[in-house]
Amino acid sequence: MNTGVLLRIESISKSFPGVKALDGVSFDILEGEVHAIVGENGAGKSTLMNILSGVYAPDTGKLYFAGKEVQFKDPRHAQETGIAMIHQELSLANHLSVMENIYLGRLTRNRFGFVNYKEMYKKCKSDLECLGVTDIDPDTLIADLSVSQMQMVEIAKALSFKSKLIIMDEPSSSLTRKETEMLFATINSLKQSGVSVLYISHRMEEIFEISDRVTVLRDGTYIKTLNTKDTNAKELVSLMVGREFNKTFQRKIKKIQDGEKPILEVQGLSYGKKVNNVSFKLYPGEILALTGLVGAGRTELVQTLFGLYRKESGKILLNGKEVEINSPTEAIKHGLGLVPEGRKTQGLFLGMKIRENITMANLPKLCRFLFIESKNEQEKAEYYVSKLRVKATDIEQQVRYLSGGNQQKTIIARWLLNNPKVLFLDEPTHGVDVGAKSEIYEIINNLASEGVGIVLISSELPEVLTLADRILVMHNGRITGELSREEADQEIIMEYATNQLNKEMVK
Amino acid sequence: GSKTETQQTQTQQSGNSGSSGKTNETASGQEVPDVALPKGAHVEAVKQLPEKPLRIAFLSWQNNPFWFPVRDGALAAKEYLANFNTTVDYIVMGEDMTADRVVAAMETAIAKQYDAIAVVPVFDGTENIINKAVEQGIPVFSFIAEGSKPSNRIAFMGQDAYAAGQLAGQTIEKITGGNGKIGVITGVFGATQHEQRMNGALDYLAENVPGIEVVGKYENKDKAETAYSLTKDMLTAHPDLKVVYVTAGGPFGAAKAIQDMGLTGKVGVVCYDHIPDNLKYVKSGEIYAAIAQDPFGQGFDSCVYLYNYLVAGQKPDSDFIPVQLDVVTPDNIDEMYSEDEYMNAE
Amino acid sequence: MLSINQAETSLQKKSKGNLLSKLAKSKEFSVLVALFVLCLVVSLLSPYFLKMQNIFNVLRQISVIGILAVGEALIIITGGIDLSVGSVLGFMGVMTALLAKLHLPPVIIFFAAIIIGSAVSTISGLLTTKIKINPFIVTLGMMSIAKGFSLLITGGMPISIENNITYLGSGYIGPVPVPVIIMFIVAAIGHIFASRTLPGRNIYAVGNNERAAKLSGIRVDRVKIMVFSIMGALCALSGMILSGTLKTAEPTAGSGYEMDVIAAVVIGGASLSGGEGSIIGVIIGAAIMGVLRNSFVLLGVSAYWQVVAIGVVTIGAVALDSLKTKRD
Amino acid sequence: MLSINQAETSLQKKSKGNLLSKLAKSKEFSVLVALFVLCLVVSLLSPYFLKMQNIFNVLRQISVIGILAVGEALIIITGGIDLSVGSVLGFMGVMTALLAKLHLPPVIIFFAAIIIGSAVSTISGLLTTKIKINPFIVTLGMMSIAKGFSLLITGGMPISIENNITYLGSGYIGPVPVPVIIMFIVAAIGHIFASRTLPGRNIYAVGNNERAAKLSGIRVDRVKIMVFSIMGALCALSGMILSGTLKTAEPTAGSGYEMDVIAAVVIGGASLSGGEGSIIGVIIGAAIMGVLRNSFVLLGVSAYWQVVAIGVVTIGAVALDSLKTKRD
Ligand SMILES: Nc1ncnc2c1ncn2[C@@H]1O[C@H](COP(=O)(O)OP(=O)(O)OP(=O)(O)O)[C@@H](O)[C@H]1O
Ligand SMILES: Nc1ncnc2c1ncn2[C@@H]1O[C@H](COP(=O)(O)OP(=O)(O)OP(=O)(O)O)[C@@H](O)[C@H]1O
Ligand SMILES: [Mg+2]
Ligand SMILES: [Mg+2]
Repeated sequence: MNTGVLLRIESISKSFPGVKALDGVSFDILEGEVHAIVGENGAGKSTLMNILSGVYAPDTGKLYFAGKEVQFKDPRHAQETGIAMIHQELSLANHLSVMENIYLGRLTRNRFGFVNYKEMYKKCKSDLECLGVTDIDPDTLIADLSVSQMQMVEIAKALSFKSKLIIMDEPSSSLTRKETEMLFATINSLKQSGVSVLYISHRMEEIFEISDRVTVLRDGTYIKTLNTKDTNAKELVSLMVGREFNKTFQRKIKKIQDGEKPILEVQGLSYGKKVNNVSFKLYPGEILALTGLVGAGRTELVQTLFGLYRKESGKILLNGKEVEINSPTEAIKHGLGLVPEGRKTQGLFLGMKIRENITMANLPKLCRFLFIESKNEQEKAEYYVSKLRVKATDIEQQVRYLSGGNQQKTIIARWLLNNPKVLFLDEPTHGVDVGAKSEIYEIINNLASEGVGIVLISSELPEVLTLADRILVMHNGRITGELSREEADQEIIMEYATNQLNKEMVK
Repeated sequence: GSKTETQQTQTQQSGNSGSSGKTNETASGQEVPDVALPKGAHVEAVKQLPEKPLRIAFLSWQNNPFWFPVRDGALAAKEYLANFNTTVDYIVMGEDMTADRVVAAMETAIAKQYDAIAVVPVFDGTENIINKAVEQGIPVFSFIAEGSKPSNRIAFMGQDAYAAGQLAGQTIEKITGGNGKIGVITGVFGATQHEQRMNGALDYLAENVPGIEVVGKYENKDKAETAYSLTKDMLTAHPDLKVVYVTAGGPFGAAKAIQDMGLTGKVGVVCYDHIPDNLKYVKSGEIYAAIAQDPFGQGFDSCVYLYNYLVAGQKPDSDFIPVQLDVVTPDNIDEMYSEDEYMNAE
Repeated sequence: MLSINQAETSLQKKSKGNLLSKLAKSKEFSVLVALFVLCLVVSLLSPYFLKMQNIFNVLRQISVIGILAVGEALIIITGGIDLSVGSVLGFMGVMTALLAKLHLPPVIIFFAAIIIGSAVSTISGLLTTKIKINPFIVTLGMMSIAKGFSLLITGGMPISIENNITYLGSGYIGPVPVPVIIMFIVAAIGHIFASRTLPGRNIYAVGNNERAAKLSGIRVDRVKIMVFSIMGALCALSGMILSGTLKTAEPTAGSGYEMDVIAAVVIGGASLSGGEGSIIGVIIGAAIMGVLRNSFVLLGVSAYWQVVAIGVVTIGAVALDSLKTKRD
Repeated sequence: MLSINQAETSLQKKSKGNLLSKLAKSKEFSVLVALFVLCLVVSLLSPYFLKMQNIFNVLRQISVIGILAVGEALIIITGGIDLSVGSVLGFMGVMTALLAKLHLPPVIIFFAAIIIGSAVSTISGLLTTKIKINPFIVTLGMMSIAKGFSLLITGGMPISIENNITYLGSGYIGPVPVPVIIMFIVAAIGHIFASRTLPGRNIYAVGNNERAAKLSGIRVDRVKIMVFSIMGALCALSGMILSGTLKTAEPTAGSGYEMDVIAAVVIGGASLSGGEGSIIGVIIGAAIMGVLRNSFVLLGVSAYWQVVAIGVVTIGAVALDSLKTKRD
């Protein structure tokens, strides 16, 4: 197999102030293989990938691409060598069109050197179609896309480089099942044509579906590379966390009692085109999942409920009483909480500290005469950092420097601290590792058993099936179906083809 | 007045007792040097040498060419007074003219313990810091422009801007024969000197020359280019305009506009300062009159007045020393200046 | 909340109705409406406004600000800012005068000035990218330094220029002043550059999302340095025009222009946080200011009310767009 | 590339070594070093620099800019900008003079001025938040409007003030000028406000991520309006100080201050894109400018070199931090 080595990684180390992110990592990537990388949040996966794609220079260590040693000056150099990367965080220019983003820095030009938009439009359309995407017009601005559409654009962009090695850092975390399938089909055809793919995901079922080999990283060190078909989820997870990992989370379905009063009732809520005459009830202690296709309007629904958008019609009742919610501030006062989707855009205060990020929504309660009680604040923040196992040097670290999954935990901590009566969770475990995920499930479950009503939006089917008591399906801003968890199994099997692995995962 | 004098004597006495080591120097310099006054200066130093070396601060500005002759006057005084064991430090208060720069510079000069300060205070409100210097035994002489409230300076030399404005009004009256439209371009709205020059002229015209119509007042922020544009616009809206009155910087821009529109002789500029660029257009006829206030003389004389006061307690006859306003016109330019003074002045 | 640079987008639109409706939504359009309303009011109040001579006067008066604003727009689109435009302009006027003193032919002076101007601003570009000093500070400093050197070189006195290079500022082609023609050429080239060329599009990419641009292989530093170099060349051009109009280089010429220039750019629809803006909008922004100042003279607006009016119109021109966006 | 506001961080640190090393890394520290070096050089060149009288002079001279810079820092941290500070200051000086003409007691004048000042700037705040006009444009317009009204009210001429309110500008407590004491009080309150209180924290949150702030229950618009109101109150305070020092209100007082103020804020470590900055840094930034100007007069620096020096020191003070960050 030696002839088939595309990229040799040799004792790569990288430190950031206060952290050794990578410590002497070595392994090979073969030609035409799909190689998965797994590890807990903060294990160093993204750091390694960023080194491979020329974003960071390693402190020590060497890279050999197709047998020759390479030292990348910048991402462009890596691209020219034949490595393209889909980054964990969306990296798109919002006010530019889809096609300009895909060919950023190498726009299609005519023979006079001027940008040829017509030609580029055609090229872009066919590039997107290769991926199976037909609903994105190359002319639309990125800002007008949904998050999962943006992710598809990122993928199309990375593919358009026609590289020998494509790195995908959690490409599927904001994709629904349907789009993930399109992605996998593309990966398979890339493999056929001899392209190698490095694939990072916290969704175990995906690892087993798509990869040939899998490498485990833990705390910046290389642990092991395994043939995917020779291993199982349990072994991988144990290797990741460094001990036997047996935790499987199981939630008992909450049945609504006759005569029980809903904690939240929504009647005929409308806002724009995305929320259209929506009605539902949420009972105390219940976890209600909202599912649907991309852009179905789930996010806008909860954000309208949360007062970010002014509803055009409809009523919101809390504990049977009608309430007017005109701003998130009022929503919070009424005991609502919202973990928003898009951690960088809607969640984090990147330049601020972990402590400040955690206490932000709860600060009025940590104040005496507008003065922040810093000791109290510090204790609260420290409690949640250890409870959610946020990997950081200390609570005074800027969230900017945390790994993606740890940033997500910080946002969750913010809302747990707030003791809400009704909690909306919009993709709460986006990018969170398996261990922490079950930790978060535990917490959500505990909240529910304390009588908190929870609305969960998740594109991750296993998550919905693990947690939800009831499932609402949205389509084009309307609620088109309501299912109990048992029913949902079958319904969703109809909707989403392959859930073999999902079941294994849940088990 | 008498209070200041006693203070002054005290300073001299303390100077006396403190500088015993320097008697030698004083003795050798006993002979009063016989130096000629430079051209353009008006006041001679008294025939007496100081007890100890004297230091005079000369606080001025340098944000437009008007200040060049002022500086030259100060430097000439520096050279002249060097013969009298006195140094003059020419200090620019800052790049922009504001009242608080004057206060800051005065404060610093006081802290540096100068024996006397010559200053261009320009603004109302600067009288307090001037009085403070005087209280501390440092005599102050103000020149060119000062605020409207009296201060305890020994004297002010200059022409108050309002009077200069009135002279401009008279000039405009003469040029127009008392009838016609004029436009005003002022430097910066609210700048004391500019406002006074503007109001001096306009008040004079309003009271004495009913036939004059003022078509508008505009600011050019001392920029020639803006004066150029404004003049073109005014001539578009008022083709029968007779005079453009420019109170501050950039009048040659207005003159150039008149030249470019081929209106030389039909419209003319009345303005201030005899800088080369203005003189060129006086010569070619677009500037009808440029008023100057003897900046070199003011720069020089103020230092010498201070010296005379320091060594001999001699004060000017009046605490207001008016300077002569020179008006240069196409008719008299050849008498006042030779052509190479302004044609190749750089 | 998301404001969109529609001018570029509309370029590639196919259907015509779409184009019109997009145009109506664009920021340039609201500014154009503001300009139109202003012109209408002034022309009703003064018969002189629409006279050809006056129109050319106005165009000539905005030409320097317009040319500078094209360069400033490019810098602002990358997310930077240049406060030194006015004083670099002044400096370049002085340099032009010095070159003219050497009796060089105008063509040589022209190119020499362009090169020197570019070099001066490139220094700002290098300081912002290579030493990573905030462009606000770099160019604030550069503003002082350039002005200081102009003063030192000239000793503070205006220098007169006797050379045909002044044609750039004072020439006419038929009834059209040369500076106006230059402004339109610069705007046209700027527009094509920004909307149709790779480096032009890279400018938007950098301003939109620097990280994304870098990850896409764009050499961000080079793009940023490039826009400063262009700005320097345009400062040189404007310096030649301004000193050419008066046939005199004033060391303090152009001081304070930075605010007018930035205002024109922002009124024209650019965002100071970068990524958005169009060259056409910028020229319209400059025109609003030009017409307003012209109207003061034509209508004889009383002195201090002029100052108030400038403020009100500045806010008003932009408010129009905000109000429209809100209604949508 | 990532710049860190460490001042806050160091506040709650436990171990002392850690605190020192963090301090050494902070932006404020580099500016402090720049200030120290500047002071050292000037004191070597002039024996008068370190005299107590001169030090109080310098402090008094920076007090107005320092006070304004505290308010400007708050606005800049939210991601806004206020260009109107200078002319609102001038306007408030005029208002103070008018109030003094009514022979009101100083205390009444004081509070009336603070309220009027707040109200004026609150208008800017409302225009930026409620009509969503870019703060750069709003305050550029407001700058003209406030100046225009100052001119209209005074007729362009200074008004003298005969009232004990001038004590704020011209009083002394022992050898210490009252404006200096006011500046230190404002800075101390500002620092505590920004680092220890709920609204202070909200200011940083809004500047960091407006949308996230909104979703965290912060009333973003109110925060933005609040900082403008504070700015207005500080303009009123500075207006009373400046007109009190001179016992005269000039309609154009304060014009051009905005650049000095913003420069002080940015030199002090704030980022114009919001979310970062500290009050202590801002005062150090103002001090650098003050010492520099003082040294010009002390050392008799020639006029044009003053202009160059201001530019070089502005860039140099910030470059120090950038170079240090790069080395790390
Ligand atoms: N720019 C940086 N500065 C400081 N520390 C950093 C930086 N980038 C990453 N780190 C740290 O390096 C470690 C590895 O981070 P990395 O992003 O590679 O993790 P990851 O394996 O991708 O995690 P996740 O699954 O959460 O994305 C983390 O502890 C993180 O805090
Ligand atoms: N932060 C945002 N800024 C602008 N537009 C947005 C934003 N978030 C969502 N949208 C728009 O709202 C539309 C509805 O998407 P929404 O996120 O509500 O649906 P969803 O069902 O949650 O889908 P997704 O799974 O993509 O989140 C999207 O197509 C997008 O255009
Ligand atoms: Mg990662
Ligand atoms: Mg969503």
